[in-house]
Amino acid sequence: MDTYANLAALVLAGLVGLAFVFALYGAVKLLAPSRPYALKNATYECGHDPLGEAWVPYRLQYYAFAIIFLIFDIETAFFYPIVLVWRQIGTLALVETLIFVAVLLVGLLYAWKRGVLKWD
Amino acid sequence: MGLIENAERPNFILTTIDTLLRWGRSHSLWWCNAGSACCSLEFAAMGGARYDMDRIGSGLVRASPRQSDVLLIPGPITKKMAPIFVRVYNQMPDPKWVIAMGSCAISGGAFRESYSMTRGADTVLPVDVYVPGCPVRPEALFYGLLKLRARVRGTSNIGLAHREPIYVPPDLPPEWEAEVREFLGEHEAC
Amino acid sequence: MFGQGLLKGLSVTGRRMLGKTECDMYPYRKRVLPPKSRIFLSMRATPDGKALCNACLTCQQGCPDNVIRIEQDPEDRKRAVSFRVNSGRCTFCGICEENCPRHALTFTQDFERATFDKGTLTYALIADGTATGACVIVERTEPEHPASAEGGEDVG
Amino acid sequence: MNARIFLTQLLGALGLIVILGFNVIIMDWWERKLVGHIHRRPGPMHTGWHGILQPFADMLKMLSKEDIVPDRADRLFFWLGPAVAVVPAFMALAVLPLAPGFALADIGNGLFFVFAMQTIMPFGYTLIGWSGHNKWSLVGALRSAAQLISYEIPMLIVALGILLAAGSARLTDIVNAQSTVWYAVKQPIGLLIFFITAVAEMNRSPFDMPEAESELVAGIHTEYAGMKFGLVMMAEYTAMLVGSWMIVLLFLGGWHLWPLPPSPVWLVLKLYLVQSGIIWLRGTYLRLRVDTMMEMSWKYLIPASLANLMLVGVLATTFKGF
Repeated sequence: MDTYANLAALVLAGLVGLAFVFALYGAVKLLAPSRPYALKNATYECGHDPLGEAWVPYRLQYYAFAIIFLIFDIETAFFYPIVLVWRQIGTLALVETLIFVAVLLVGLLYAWKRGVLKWD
Repeated sequence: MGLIENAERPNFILTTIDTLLRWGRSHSLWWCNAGSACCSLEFAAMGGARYDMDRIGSGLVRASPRQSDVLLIPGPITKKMAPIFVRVYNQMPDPKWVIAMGSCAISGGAFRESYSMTRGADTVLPVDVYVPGCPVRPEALFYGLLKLRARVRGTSNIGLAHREPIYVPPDLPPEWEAEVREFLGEHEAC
Repeated sequence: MFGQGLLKGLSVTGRRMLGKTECDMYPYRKRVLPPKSRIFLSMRATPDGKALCNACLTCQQGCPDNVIRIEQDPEDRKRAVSFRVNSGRCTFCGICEENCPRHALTFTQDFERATFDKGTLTYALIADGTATGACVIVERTEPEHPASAEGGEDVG
Repeated sequence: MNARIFLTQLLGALGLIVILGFNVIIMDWWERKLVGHIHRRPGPMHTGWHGILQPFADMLKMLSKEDIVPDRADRLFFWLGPAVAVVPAFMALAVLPLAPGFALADIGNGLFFVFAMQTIMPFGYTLIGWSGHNKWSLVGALRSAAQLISYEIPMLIVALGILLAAGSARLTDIVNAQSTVWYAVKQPIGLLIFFITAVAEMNRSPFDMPEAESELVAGIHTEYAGMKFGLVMMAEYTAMLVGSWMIVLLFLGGWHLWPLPPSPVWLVLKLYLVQSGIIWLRGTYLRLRVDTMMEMSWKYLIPASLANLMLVGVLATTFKGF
């Protein structure tokens, strides 16, 4: 029961936040002048004619970072339960986490050595 | 839509809202600095500790014209730059104002006789406030800003869209130069 | 030590943050400008309200920006009918003041000239032969540089 | 679930809106004031008493400013972007307690709910930057995404150290575990790393890569005018509130101030002290370059945070009272 109430509260908070944002949009619709024309709605490129497309393919490096991020993010998800019951397990938890972190650090070092972490 | 601008005639509610909005607008005029010449430095001095335009809420110089209210022309406009200024002005959201700062922006100043200069910002843009000086003292620009604030606060916006659009976008002609010359003929007097 | 500079920066800004501000509060208090600052032109006059200008046109000819327009009286060439200054073009270089053989032109320190109308930037120091409100009535003083008062003609 | 609980929760959610609005207004004014004093100028002065009405004037101006949607922009995402940035930050506020158990939803996984919501923020920023069809804002969006995911990891790992010490992910329990000694004293390295990463997660200077004015015109919100820009600012201030609230709850003892009885007053006081500290940083430091910033996270903060976690683990295994 309590869980459901909390869940409902969170959903409600999200909806109220959304309603707040759209209420502001509505107020802008009411109060603000609106005189669109082609020159005004053109893309701003420091006063020049917009040149070409903006939605272009971008660098692969972002992808490499995303992959490493995923690895570490999942790692924290794995850590989460063991950390919560750390005191009950004791030394065993410490040894296990140390091994896990060592494996991860090897991966990070590998990426470092391959130059993935260098942003240029 | 525009509740205020498209109103047929003023009534109590509209005038109250309009007064509130005018108060808000006049107390938060954000800049778009076109930075075309040296008066820009005096403008920077106005943001500094001695004069501090942030006192009256105009302290933010936005990099993008989309978020600014006042376009500052702190110097001469070359004929080559004129279409760019016009485009930047057009891409600012309404309501918007222009301040011409210094002799070059008012009439061409020392570069008046040059083949490559427009003679003043008002040949290409609808200037609201002219601030004379060479360079303009920060206080003088501050005074111009205060005048602009007074005008923003004092001008009713009700039914403005019916009377006239705030600014008719100039069609940028291919023969830009000829257009500017035509303008110059009208403004030669002053 | 690592991070020493970061802490030093924080301490500097922290002291600034707690210290006094250095603002002039412009519209409420006005700063006394330096005595030589050149802002807007005005015409000196004799105690009985006559302009000192004798329409010699030195200032108009010396002006690099064609700011000054003087109209001479056709009968009395030593009398200006109108003396107009277009401050929208002026670069405040001060050549007119230096050139003036009678020291009739001075610069005021009145900077509050921002306007909505470009036309009002042109103002008359002399209109219809009489000095206008832009004049500053002062006692006739001895010329500071007697040498320049002699030649008068073609200095610029 | 009955109507009474529903009404209470609705009132609570509206109260959160009030907190959000109050915080944005206070911080807008306070930031300009504080940065002004760092520059030895008074900041907003003539709009109300010491410029206190300045945020209202800004708000009214933004509301009455024309709302431009560029022709080539992706209209749906252009509208949705600010909402995606504001709403998760707002939902994170719902689980942050003001007093023991006094939150809209004091859930058992509060800490991780906040982190989950903070992970949605990069989506919002990326949408904002991408949808405008502008080159500057696209670069800003990509930088923002890369920065936010990079600083997410050390933040999470440091928070794991807190979980380890507290043994619970409920935020109320974590704060109550610090009734005598704060975790700031027990895990100072953790506090340092968490503070740095929290500032980076809020996109505040010196880590404000997404809106680097000197390089990208106005960064992700180059095309955003009027109130949409105001919403982006609101998202930033709300993220700042959430981030500093997390710092206060996890490290600075929440509502506890040791010799004095616990009270929400201390929490609010600490909250605004931390936010003032962040503004102080903004007034002091220069913006980091994008490559140094990324390398700082991956090469220094992540190994340091892992070392911190292991240190806390060793200490917790050795000393029972830690």
